[in-house]
Amino acid sequence: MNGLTFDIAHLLAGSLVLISFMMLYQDRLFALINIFALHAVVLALSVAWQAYIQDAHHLYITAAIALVFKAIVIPVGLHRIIQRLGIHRDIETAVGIGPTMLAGIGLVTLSMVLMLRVTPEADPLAREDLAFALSIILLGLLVMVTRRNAVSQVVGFMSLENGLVLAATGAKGMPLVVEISVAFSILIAFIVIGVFLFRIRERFDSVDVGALDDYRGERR
Amino acid sequence: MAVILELAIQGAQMFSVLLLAPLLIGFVRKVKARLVRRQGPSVIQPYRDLVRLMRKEVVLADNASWLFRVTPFLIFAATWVAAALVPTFATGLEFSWAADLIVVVALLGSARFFQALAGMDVGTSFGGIGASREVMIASLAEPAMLLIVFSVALVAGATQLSTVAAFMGSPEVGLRVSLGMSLIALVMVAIAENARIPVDNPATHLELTMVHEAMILEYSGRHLAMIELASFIKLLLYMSLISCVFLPWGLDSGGTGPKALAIGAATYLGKLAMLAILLAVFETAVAKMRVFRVPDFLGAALMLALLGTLLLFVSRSL
Amino acid sequence: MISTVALLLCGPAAFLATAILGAAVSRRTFATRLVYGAAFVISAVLTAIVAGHLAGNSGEASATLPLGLPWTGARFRLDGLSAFFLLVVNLGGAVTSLYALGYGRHESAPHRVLPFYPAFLAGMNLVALANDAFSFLLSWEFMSLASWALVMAHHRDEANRRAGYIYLVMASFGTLALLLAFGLLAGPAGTYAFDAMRTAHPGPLAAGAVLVLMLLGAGSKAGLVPLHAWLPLAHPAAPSHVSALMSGIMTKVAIYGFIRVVFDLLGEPAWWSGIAVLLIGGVTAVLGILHALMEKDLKRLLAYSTIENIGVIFASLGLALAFKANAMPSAAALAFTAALFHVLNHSFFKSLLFFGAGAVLTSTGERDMEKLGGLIHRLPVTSFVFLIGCVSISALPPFNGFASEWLVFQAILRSPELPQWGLKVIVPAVGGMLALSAALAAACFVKAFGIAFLGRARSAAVERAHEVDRWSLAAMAVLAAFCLLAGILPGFAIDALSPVSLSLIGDRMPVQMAEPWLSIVPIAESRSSYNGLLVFAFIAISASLTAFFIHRFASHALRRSIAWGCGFTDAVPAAQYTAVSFAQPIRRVFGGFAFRARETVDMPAPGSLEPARLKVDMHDVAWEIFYQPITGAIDFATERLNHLQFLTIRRYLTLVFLYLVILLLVLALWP
Amino acid sequence: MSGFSLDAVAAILFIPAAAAILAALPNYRMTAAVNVAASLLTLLAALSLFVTDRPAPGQYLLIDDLNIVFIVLNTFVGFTTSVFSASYIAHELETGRLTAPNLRFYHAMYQIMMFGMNLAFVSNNIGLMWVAVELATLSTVLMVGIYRTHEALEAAWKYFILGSVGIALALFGTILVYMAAQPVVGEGTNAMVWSVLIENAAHFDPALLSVAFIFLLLGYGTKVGLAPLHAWLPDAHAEGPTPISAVLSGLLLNVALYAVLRFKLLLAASPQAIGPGPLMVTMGLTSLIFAAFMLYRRRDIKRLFAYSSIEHMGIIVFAFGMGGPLANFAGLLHMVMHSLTKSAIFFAVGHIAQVKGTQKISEIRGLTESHPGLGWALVIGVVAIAGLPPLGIFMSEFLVVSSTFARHPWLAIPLVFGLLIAFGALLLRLTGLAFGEPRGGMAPVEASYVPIYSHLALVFAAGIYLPAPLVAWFQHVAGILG
Repeated sequence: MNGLTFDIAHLLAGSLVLISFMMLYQDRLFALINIFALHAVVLALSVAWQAYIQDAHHLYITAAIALVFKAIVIPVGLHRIIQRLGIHRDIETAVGIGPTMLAGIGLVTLSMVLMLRVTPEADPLAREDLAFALSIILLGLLVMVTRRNAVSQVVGFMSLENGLVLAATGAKGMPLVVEISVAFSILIAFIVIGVFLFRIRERFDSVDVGALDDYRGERR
Repeated sequence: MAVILELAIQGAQMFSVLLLAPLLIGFVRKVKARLVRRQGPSVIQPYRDLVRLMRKEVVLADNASWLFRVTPFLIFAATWVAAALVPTFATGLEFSWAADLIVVVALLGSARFFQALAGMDVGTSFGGIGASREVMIASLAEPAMLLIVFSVALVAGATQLSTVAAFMGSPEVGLRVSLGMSLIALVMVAIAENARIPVDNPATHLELTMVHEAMILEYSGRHLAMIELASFIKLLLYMSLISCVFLPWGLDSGGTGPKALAIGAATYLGKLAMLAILLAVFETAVAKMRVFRVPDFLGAALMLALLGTLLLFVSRSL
Repeated sequence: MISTVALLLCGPAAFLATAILGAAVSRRTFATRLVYGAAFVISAVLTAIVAGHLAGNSGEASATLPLGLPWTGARFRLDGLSAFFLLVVNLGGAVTSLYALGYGRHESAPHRVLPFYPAFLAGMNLVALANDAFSFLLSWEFMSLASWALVMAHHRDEANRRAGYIYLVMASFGTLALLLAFGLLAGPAGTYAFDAMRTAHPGPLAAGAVLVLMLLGAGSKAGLVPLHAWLPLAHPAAPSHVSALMSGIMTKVAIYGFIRVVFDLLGEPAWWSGIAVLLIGGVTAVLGILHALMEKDLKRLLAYSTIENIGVIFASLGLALAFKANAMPSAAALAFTAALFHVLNHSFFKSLLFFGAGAVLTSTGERDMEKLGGLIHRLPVTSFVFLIGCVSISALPPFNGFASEWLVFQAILRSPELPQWGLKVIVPAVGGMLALSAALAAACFVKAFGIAFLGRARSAAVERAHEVDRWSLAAMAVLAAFCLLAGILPGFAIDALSPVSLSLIGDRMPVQMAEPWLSIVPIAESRSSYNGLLVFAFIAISASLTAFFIHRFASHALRRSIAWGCGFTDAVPAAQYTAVSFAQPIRRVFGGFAFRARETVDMPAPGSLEPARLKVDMHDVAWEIFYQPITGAIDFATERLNHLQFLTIRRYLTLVFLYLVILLLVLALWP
Repeated sequence: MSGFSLDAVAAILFIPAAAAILAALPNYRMTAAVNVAASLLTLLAALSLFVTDRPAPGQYLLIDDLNIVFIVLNTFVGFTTSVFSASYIAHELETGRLTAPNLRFYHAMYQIMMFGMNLAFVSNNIGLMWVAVELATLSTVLMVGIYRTHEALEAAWKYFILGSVGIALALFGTILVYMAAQPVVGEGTNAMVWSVLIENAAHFDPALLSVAFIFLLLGYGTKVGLAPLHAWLPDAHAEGPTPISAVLSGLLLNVALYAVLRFKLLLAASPQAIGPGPLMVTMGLTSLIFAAFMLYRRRDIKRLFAYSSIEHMGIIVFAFGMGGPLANFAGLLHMVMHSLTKSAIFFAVGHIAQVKGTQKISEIRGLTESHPGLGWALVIGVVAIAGLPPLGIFMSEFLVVSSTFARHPWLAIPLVFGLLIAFGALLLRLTGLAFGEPRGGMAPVEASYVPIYSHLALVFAAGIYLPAPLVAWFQHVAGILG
């Protein structure tokens, strides 16, 4: 493969990591959702690019799924939910922005170190891809654990899934089964979450997980 | 023939013990009286007392059980058998191998066991006082006694009294610190066991201070006589024990004819007299101690005995 | 020879069948007689078989069943040791069943006793027969389980539930210790058959570890201080005949386990191993009997005195170890035989005493001695046999307790020949402890008999008491007879034990039945000898002769009158000495260090009318030192960890996240 | 012949799938019966795997010694549980906690879950296995939330969130394994076929495999319920319907465990990669000791036994982490015994909770007095789960502890410590529940004793006698597990 294709793939993957970082320091819900939409768009691009260079046409479907669901449907849906449930707009974070960013940097380095131990026989693209994917996943988890607000946690989770998709598409010739199952699982995930949010709406006035947690199985 | 003789000697020993015991007590009392410038009762007064008691009727408490009536005879028999097993003027008696020193101690223990029970049978608080104090004293005196037995047995390599006496008579014993300690311990134990001053006052009848007397408070008549006689025998037993273990000279080693027997008897009486005088002097010299000082007294005995046992290994390089 | 083992294996099978039958019909009226009758027959038959084997000295027999661990199979073996303990178990089982034929009828919840009683017996039989680690532990724990169920029989009582809980926890602690010990013996390859372990000798370190683990495992079952905490709770909680089994028999099974591993499987002991066992035994004996002295609950008193006797046995075993380690087989044989003989004797008189306690319980409904008294008038036979039990356990001649303790002392007197200074010095000291415990035991049982059976009735329950049924009396009489026989004819037992010590020690005591006048001579006649028969005869003859002569020639007049009460004519029964006040002098002497006992008297000011009060506070030191810290630590840990149940989802996610990051870091730093 | 047995495999998969559709049909009265019948058929199909010879491993399906153990166990417990749940659900319907539509949904989900689990076992394709595990998980999520109560929803939500994070991690691990395999075995489905992977594992990139294993261990470990990934487990057990608690503890945990084992084999085959043993031993001990302490302060009876499941999963993972013929044998045995015992306990607990009308431990007393059948079942069950003889778990714990102490004494000490702590807690609660003055509802219960006592009987039998073929089979599998 020539340098350009590689660089483009590299660029896209790297920008995904960058966008994950941007998520880390958002303190407004809508902004967060928009960033996530951007994340999804870039993901779609990189998947499409992979489809092109591996000329594996089924990957275009994945790209499309990413674009349609993650970049459009879900952000819109989340906007709706926020308006309908009247969740106040700003996110209270569990850990301050600064430490979070530092942790994020640490995580990225960690994933780099891990992946660079992989023997170079594995093709470089895969290695870089994996390194980025791993850091995106870890950053997504970081978002989930540093945000108190349910919506932002959901967003974090989805960015994590994006990392998965990136990794999966980076893996050359990985059977279609997997992508579909990814989308499939995310779909189910959203149905269920939707169902739950709906039920929860019936019973509580917010989807703040904190409020959900005030009953924790056993009262002390 | 020889067997007959042996049996005769054995019997002679048993009955001499029986006969000597009251005399010894009378002698001790006499000496004590003289020491405090009293005339004192005659030496044979104990015999008179015993005979009188035997003749008297028994007054039995209403709820006294059969145990109460059997006990005196048990106590007497146990003590007597024990005494019969201790060489007095002759060793190697016919039945001496039937039991060793440990058994002697244990026999006295069973006598005490039943005496304490009898004390509790009637259900007055005096019996309780006596019994509980008696077992407390015994619980310290018996281990001390056994440790003494240990040290002696470790020296002599046997618990068989005849063997022990024979060994202690032999020159190879030498002079040993540990044996001295054991002797002192033995004396202390003997004082406690025989309810003598300073542990207990055989003459008192003030309920709160008495131990041995409190247990037998309800006894009368022949029962009392048996118990008294048993306690007399016990004193004799301890004295002959001391003399045969620590002053084993002149003992007839058995089957060496009447001359040796005579010598043995004579020396034996001499030793008894000496010990009796010592006891009397000691008793007049010291005062009775409080009941709860007794544990310290006996604890000292216990320690001495243990020390004696342990010192053995130092004194002779085993 | 297979047949013997097969025959003996039929025993547990029959017991289990009885158990199932008992479970089926437990609510019928005839169930009690059925189950106990069957148990009696089975145990009797087994006793006969084992006795025959032991008397015939017919060597070893073994069998393997395709059960248990697949590649080992359930192996069973009958040798001298197991035969002896089987004798103890089944003899005890037979007598207990006989007793229970009468006693069991008073059981309030038979359906909670009948199924487990035979199972318990089966378990004990199997332990003695097992010949591989798995079958051994399985039977061992099964035994614990069955006895636990029996302890829980009267489960509505909070105290019993607590007792059962502590009991089973301690039991499984012991089992885990044994499990580790067997793990060491079996090695990584997992050769769990005893025969294999016998041949493979572990290194000194491993051997030491095994010894310690055995002291923990078997000791917790037998009741060694400080692992005894459960025993005085659990033994009394069970119905009395089960208490007798647990105290008189089950503790012996624990001792069997100890002997089997330490003397048989472990090979040559190290000389210091003797010291450990000796010291623990001595301390156990003294503390156990001191606790017993402080008790006023009859059954708990008996349970504590069991601890004392276990201590004596272990001390004697320690002595045997020390001698064995120093290649003094004759002395080792003496100590070992003494231990086994005491095992037998204790099983006799402890069962007898628990039966007596059970009889008192049924006839008065009281276990608290402070409410008893004067029973000798109400229960003549029971009190007589109970007295015999008391005399025997107090180690007084001519009964059996004395015979075995005498042997122990004789063994102690061999100590100067030991080369190590440590042993030279420690053995006599332990001897002193044993002497002390013997004397205290006498005191303890003077108290037990004196308070419960003598004096005047302290409660109305006693007035209504009446003698118990024939079955119970028969069982107690049999045991009393055994106590006397074993006391005056110890030679029989000693000779019967010779094959055991031959197989485990390699030497035996000299033949006793050859001695003139049936006296026993452990080493040489010039050294020491004891003739219980003659002593008994002398005492009996002289006592009766004296009595005869005095009644014949002196007076036999007798008059009843009131007791002397310092001029007070009718002292209330409450004025008698109580169990607590009886123990007071001894508490004054030993309580200070044994129980940290403190007496506080508050005297009212002169003229004020309120009574003076004496307050005694005592501490169970072992409990406070060893158990409370553990429970406290567990409580602390659970309190802290419990917060993890109440976190928010986000925090749980954080946990996952951190765990992931940590693992990844580990991987990143992996060489 | 092989064709037939392939049909057997197909049956194992399709019967539940079909039954799920049937159960979803409007007429709810039938559903319970359908459920039982389908489970029975599945069990028979699974049993037929013994008599027939196995199909050659295909790209998607595989039957080997390892998973046949799991399949048979799975279908058996699935069947008994369906029997139990028939009577349980009937009672729920009477008390009105559930409605007819709920019932249809419940039974459909039950069968889907069975389908998912069976698929996970028979799949020869790590991707397919992943899908199946997730399918099973999600279906249980829905059933946990079925009561729609505040607590149930909260539990389900917790389960769902943690579960889906687990999903993600496991998927990433799977992808990594593919990436590691792809250079060696070439692109395409082959690089996900387990039987192919295990052959070439030696040549895979060790670093990749190591990272992959960590993700898989955490991902599937979340479903195994290893501390500290366990958080969903107690609440899901406590708030869901009891049959589901039984299936969760008895089966779903095994499914996840099975996945972990497969990947452990893969990693063990590649020498330079990080050793799976130490990781699993650590996680096992952590879970064991942690759960042991957590047992003490439980007030909800189902949560109590949920924690004991965590504890036992810890023991099993520890055993497999130790490795070696003895420990692996013990691990397998322990897993089977735990499934049987724990589900039996949950059966009993379900009836108890129904008759007493509460799950609060403090309000249940003296069961052996008020309901002997259930009470003694509970006693036997707890005695078994606490590892006392003569029941099966004793044998496995015997092997684990003794062999561990002989090999690594310092690992055996914490193990024994944890066991003892847990034992104390379980016995403490049992004493309260089964003994003492009876308290709570006294109404006679129409319990289905057959499932309970059949499980306990099996456990008892295994405790004293393991049939030779079973032993040989276990030993072979233990050999495979290395």
